[in-house]
Amino acid sequence: MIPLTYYLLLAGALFTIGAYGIMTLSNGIRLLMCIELMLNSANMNLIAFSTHINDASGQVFALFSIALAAAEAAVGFAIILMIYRWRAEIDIENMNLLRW
Amino acid sequence: MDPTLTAITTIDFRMYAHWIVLLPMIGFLLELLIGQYTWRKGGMFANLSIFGSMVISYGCLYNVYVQHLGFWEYSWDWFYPGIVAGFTVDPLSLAMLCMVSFISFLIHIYAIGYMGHDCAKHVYFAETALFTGSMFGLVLANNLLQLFIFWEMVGLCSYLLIGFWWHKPEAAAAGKKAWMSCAVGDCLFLLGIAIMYTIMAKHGVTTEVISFNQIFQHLEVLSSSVVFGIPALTIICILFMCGVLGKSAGFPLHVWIPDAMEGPTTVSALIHAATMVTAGVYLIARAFPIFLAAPHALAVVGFFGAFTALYASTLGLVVNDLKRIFAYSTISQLGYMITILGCGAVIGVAAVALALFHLVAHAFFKALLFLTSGSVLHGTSNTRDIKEMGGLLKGMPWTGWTMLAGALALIAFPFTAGYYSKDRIIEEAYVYATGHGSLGYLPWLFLVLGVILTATYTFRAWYLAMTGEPRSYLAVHPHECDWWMRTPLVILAIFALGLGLFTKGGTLFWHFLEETFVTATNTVSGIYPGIDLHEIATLGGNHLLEHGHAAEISPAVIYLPFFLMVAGLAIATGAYYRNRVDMSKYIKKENPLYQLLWNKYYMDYLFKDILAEKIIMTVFTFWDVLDRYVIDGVVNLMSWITISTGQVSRKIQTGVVQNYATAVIFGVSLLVILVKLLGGV
Amino acid sequence: MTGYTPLLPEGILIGVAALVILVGLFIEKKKILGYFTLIGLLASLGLTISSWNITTAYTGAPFYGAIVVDPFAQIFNMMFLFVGILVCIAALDAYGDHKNQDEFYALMLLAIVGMMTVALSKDLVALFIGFELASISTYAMAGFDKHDPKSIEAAMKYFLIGGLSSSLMVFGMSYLYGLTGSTNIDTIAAVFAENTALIGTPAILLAMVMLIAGFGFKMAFVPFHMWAPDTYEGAPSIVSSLLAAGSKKMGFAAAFRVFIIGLIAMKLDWYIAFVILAVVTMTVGNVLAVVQKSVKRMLAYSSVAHAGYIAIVFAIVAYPYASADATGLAVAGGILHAFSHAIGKAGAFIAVGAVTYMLMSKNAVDGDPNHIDNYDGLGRRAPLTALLMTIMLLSLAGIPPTFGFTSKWYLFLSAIKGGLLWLAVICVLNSALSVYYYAKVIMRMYWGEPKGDAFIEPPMYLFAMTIAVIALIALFFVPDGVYYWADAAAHALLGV
Amino acid sequence: MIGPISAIMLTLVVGAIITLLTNSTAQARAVAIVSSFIALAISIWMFLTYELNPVTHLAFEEGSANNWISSIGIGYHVGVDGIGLPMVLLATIVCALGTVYSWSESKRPNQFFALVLLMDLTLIGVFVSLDFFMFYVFWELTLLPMFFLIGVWGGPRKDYSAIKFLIYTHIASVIMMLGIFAMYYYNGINTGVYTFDMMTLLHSYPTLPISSFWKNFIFGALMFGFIVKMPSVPFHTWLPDAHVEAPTVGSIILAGVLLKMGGYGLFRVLLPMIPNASPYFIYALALFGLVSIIYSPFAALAQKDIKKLVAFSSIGHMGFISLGVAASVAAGLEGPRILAHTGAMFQMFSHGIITAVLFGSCGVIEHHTHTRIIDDLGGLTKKMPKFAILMVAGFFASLGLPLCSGFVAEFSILGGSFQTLPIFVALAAVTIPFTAGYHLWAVQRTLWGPYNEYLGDIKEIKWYEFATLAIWTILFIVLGIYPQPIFNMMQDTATYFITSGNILPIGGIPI
Repeated sequence: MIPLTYYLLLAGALFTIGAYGIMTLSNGIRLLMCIELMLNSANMNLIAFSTHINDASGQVFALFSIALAAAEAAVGFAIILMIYRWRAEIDIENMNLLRW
Repeated sequence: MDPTLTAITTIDFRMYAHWIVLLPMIGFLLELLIGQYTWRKGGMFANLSIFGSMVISYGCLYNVYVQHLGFWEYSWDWFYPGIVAGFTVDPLSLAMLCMVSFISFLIHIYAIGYMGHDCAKHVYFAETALFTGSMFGLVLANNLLQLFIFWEMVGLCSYLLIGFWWHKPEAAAAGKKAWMSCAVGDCLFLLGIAIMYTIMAKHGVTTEVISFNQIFQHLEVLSSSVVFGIPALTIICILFMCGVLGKSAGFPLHVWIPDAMEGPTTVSALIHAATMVTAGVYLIARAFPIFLAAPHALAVVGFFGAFTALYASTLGLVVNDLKRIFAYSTISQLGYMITILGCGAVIGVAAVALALFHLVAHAFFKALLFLTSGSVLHGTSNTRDIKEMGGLLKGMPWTGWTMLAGALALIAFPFTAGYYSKDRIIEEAYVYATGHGSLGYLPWLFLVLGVILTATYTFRAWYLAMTGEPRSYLAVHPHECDWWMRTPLVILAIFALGLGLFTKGGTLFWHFLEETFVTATNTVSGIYPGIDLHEIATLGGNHLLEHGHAAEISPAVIYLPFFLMVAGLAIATGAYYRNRVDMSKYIKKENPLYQLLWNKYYMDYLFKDILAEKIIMTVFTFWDVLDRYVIDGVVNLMSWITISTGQVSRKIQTGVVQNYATAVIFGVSLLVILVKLLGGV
Repeated sequence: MTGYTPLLPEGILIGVAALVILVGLFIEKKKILGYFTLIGLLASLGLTISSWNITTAYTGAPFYGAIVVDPFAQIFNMMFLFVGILVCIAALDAYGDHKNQDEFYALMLLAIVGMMTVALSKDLVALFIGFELASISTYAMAGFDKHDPKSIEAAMKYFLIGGLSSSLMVFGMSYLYGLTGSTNIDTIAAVFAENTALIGTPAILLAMVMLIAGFGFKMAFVPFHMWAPDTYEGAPSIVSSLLAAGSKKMGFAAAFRVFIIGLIAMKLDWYIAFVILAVVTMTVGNVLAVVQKSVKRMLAYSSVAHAGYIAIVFAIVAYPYASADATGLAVAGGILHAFSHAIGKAGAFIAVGAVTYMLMSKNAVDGDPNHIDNYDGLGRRAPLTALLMTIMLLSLAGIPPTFGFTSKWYLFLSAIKGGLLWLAVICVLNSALSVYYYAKVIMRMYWGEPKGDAFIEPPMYLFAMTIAVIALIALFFVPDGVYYWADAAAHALLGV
Repeated sequence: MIGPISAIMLTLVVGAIITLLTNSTAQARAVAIVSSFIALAISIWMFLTYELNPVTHLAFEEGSANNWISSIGIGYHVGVDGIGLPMVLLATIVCALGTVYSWSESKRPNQFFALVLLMDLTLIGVFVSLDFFMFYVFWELTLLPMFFLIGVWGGPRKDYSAIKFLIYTHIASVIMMLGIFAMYYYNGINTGVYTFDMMTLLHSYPTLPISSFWKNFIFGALMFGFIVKMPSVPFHTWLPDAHVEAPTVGSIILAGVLLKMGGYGLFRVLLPMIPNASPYFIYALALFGLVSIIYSPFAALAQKDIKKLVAFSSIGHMGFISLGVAASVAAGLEGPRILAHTGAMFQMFSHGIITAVLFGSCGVIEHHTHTRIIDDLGGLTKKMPKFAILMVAGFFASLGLPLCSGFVAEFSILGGSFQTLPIFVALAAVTIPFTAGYHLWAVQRTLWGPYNEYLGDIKEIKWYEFATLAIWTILFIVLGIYPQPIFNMMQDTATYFITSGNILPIGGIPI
């Protein structure tokens, strides 16, 4: 049986990678993926904890969060699609009409 | 006896004293509002109201002097308990009242002719009426506050009348100068009143706190008070003295009087010779016991007065403006009065009597001199420089001869009014000197020197104006004034020459006046007992002589002034009538003494060019900078800092979403650190 | 009261949303759906107000205590519904002839349901669900003008930062769950109460800070605020008003529940966090609002600043020396200020929308329709709009006679009562500074020179603004009712 | 049954609303004049039937504590006493005549007159409030009408001035608000009653056991709010700008009544708190007053704009108020203290009237010659002799000429203050010549001297300007000769304040 700490470390690593990605990348899709990554790291935590203290609600939480992540991704793709229609690219670094 | 006359004699005019003040005020309003639609476009109400005041004044005199109804004082509570409006009828106020009302009335008559052609005549008469009323109020006041109020009101009228020809810049400037010079004194006078109120209150006085008789009753206790470590009474008297210097044109606040000659000559006669400028003398006379009870106060008064007397008379020597010559002589004569009041430290209430007698005499002959010079201006279309006159006596005999009468009185020619008033003053100054060591001789010395100078400059003016050949075409055919103006001249001349004789050489006057403080005063509520001036004097470290001291003075001293006067007269005659001496040898720019006098000892330069324009204006500019750029600058700086901070820091919002994410994540990390460090305590 | 009747308001909204979508598929004249939505919202509001002081905890099936109906939830629901009504009325003009307006109404209803769920939820799961429901609907709404690049960009930024912060939030929640073994806020509180060793452990601190970040994104605390100005500026005005007035308050509802109930045991830790955040937020918001040239962006920054004012509630509650009635007054004041800010800010954004609408209708726009220059002389071009907007700005500035003044009075009074003088001083100085930029707009409206002739003012916009203004002024004169409600909410929250 | 105070407020509210709905100068003017004169009539009626309640020492009291927002103890509670009623009278007089003065206002007349009425309303509200919430609400509300008056009808730099006026005084008010809060809180925890009722708070305040920090904070915060409004140097810089840009009637109300709010606060709020205050605050108050008195003439003489000159003059005159108040609460004999205190109160009324004439004159000059720069004027007497009389009267009243109300006030302050603050009084007295100086300077450069022909052919003063200025002039002259009606009313209240024991161990000359 793998100790809890490993899961947590892995989740933390995933979370950090996602965060790093969001800070550095500029492609819309990749950003979306980074967010998913972070969400999933959180889900991983939840599941790990729930098995650790064998309590179901964590897994329920994870399920909900997966579903919501899907919905979020849907909206996200819609938005990125709009961006593509408008600029024929999804490189969002160049989008700074709104600033200062 | 005529029943109506008996009816009049049964009237107690003292009960109507307040009408003396109110009538001219009403006259003022009527003149201002409807005056220009009345007889001769104004002047009627003023003359009538002042005539009314005069009648009441002489009625009061009759009551007190002939019927011996006693002194009378009555007052109403004003806005605060102990602060009253009141009127006092005693020899002091009566002497002033009768003089002021009479002369003012004559001058108003004169003005009907003199201002005949002025378009704003009703305003002029309104202002003079207001002035006269205020002067009555000042004289009748039974308390310091009321006296100060009317003191300021006469100042206002003086300002307005000097600047009556407002379109002349110099007239407006002169008015302002007059007010400013007085204001310097007046603020200190007001401070003195405030101190007096305070210490009276400290001693538990609650009724009529600052009315004179009340103060006199409490002098013993007051003399123990100390302000800023100095006896309170001395401070108060010094402050009053500052007010006097302003109003009575004492050195160094005298500078406004010569400029004040920009006003109509009647104004000069009424305000700057006969009445207003004497208010200062009257104040000291009225508050005499306080000065007597205050250590060193009277000495200050005496020395300032004497110095002013000499100082002004030297200036009179070189001026060429006829009116200004008389203006300087006014300053100098006021100096005589103030000096003798200072000598009161030795001779007591007699000083008041002497001062007032000289005041009245001076009022007559100085008013006469001014009116005559006014008539000269009138007749020679406003020539004021005596160098451009000459030989006017032929053209305007009435004016010339009456002016001679006035001049003789001024130089104290025997048996004129001035002779009786001034020479006694000089004697008493000598008496004072004998009591006060070598330094005590200074006032007397100044006064006697003043005599010779007075004679010189007076007759310099008269000779240059009246005798010799006309020195300008304006002076060739002067036209004599009309009867409106002539009558007052004659009447005044009679009094200038005869006042001394009418009053048995002034003795009647003196004996009447000497009752002033020592006799009880009746009031509605009760009676103020007379005060013993000898005790009062000891409070101030003075001790009064008994009467009949004049005998000890050697005749040399007594007759000295007469000989000096003759000498001065001789000099003037020699120089300007017989022209034995060529004055142009002395009157030239190279002569430093002449320079000094011509520039009035550089006093105007000091006040106007140095103080007013250099120093004060610099201060103002500096002040403006301070206000604009320092105090307001701080405020604007704050707003500038805020806005520029915003302008700079808004750039952080780059608009690139990754940076926002970065901010979020770094915010989290930072917050974790901070919470770890600071939290949990 | 038992059963689900207390949840009827939310039920109605969900039903209406479904109906709107379905009917929208078939009919052409869709404006009727707007009125239908409005009726639904009104009914829901009526129910909420009528049952303002009930308290129902759903223990046992089927919510496992995840949902609780108490005055605290009700007053926030009332706020959301009120804002929703304003937005819906304005939408009747804004999207009256838009071909997909039914989606707008549906999304708005769902967003409101999500917010209400957050206010009702006493369990992290339910809270998260409501949170996401509101967020996702509003992501879509922010990009509703899909031909306006700004709107798209706004949606994009909102979405990305929203996603980031929701993942932060879940991550924090996961640790919380892991360390306390429950997702129920009461249980969490209980665990902390008995097991004090947990307090201050790094993991908990991390979880707490991540929760702060997650909620702070909605509440727009500096430095989690940077999306807010852009999104509020770019999104359609009425959507901005929903965001600024609705979902911002949702963040506060969540934060109140989680921190003041769940994490009250470690208040000394979040005291520091919230004090720093409050001061920085209000200062940054005001200073940056001062220099804005776009009125909409200025309003965005001002709502950041207002978040800072409300955040002092946490500081006061956590302040060790604050007395009980001080904390009660603080929470009540915070809720009141949230309410006044919701009305004022919603109305102000609607006013901005009205101006844009009027400019568009004259197609007299050069560049940014929200630029301050377009407001010159509005007092003469559109007198009613200008007057109403002025009053709402005064309310935001906290100048009587408006509810904004009263709520600030309560809030700052509680700061003094709690003994945090220095915080109160910072607050009042900030609010005095804020007067500057509100007054700037008023000046331009009333003594700028009009650039053109008079407008025809859109009736529904006016109607919405009028409701808001009437509410603001009426609540100034009779704040007692809503105060007692907020007081009950505070007691429900603090459990005293 | 509503009492007179509510009646005044209702009249003005209704009047303002109706005025806003009119659409021509004539209509707006008519409505405004009618309603403001009704308010004036009511206040005069109050003045005539004024009778103090011996217990509360109030008159025309309405409402009670905590009857409005009972949750935190806020009530609609109004009433007046010997200082409040004269202030109400002043506000109604100045605003009523102000509406007449601005007879020919043609720019947005309905808004203009409505704002004047609102100004009147809010000022009266400040003077009658007996509840800190109401007091503060009205205190803040006064900002708005003045802000709009300056902004819409103002001069070239109106934006700067309006915003400066708003922010500057608003900051002062919010600080004051915190002071009120602290007072409320400490009263609550010590007495158990949480209320904003002024009378309750002020009555219990002196006995509250408060830490010296909070004591100083409360007093300092309130004092700061008041002296900024008065204004006192160095917090005065908003005033000249506001005056220079404001329309004439705005300046008249601003200087005539709005500044009095600060002084009123000293009497109504600060004074009862003094027993619990540190003596240094009294010195500070006196110092602020003295500095203002000394500062104003120097600053005034440097001005080019006659309106700014007049603005600085009112700074100096308000300085006398704080000086008198400070002196009147120090240890000493009651007689002079009451005199000083009453003098300070009377100065509030008298300055209100006199300054109205001054600003009215500036307005006339601007309206007729289209300039206010003193150097461009001169010899106006030639064209407008009637106006010259009024302006001279106003300026001399302002420099403290006897037989005008200003002298009564200043003498009372100086005479009453000397016993406790001798040095201050001496310094204040010696600045009188400077005050006289700039007044005379202005008059000389404006009215006397040769007429400046560049001004063209200007007309004599308009009848409505003449009428208003003349009424104010008559008023201050009558009050200068017969001040009893108002002075004694104030004196009763002053006696009540002083004898209720606000003794502090400061000052006093050795006797």
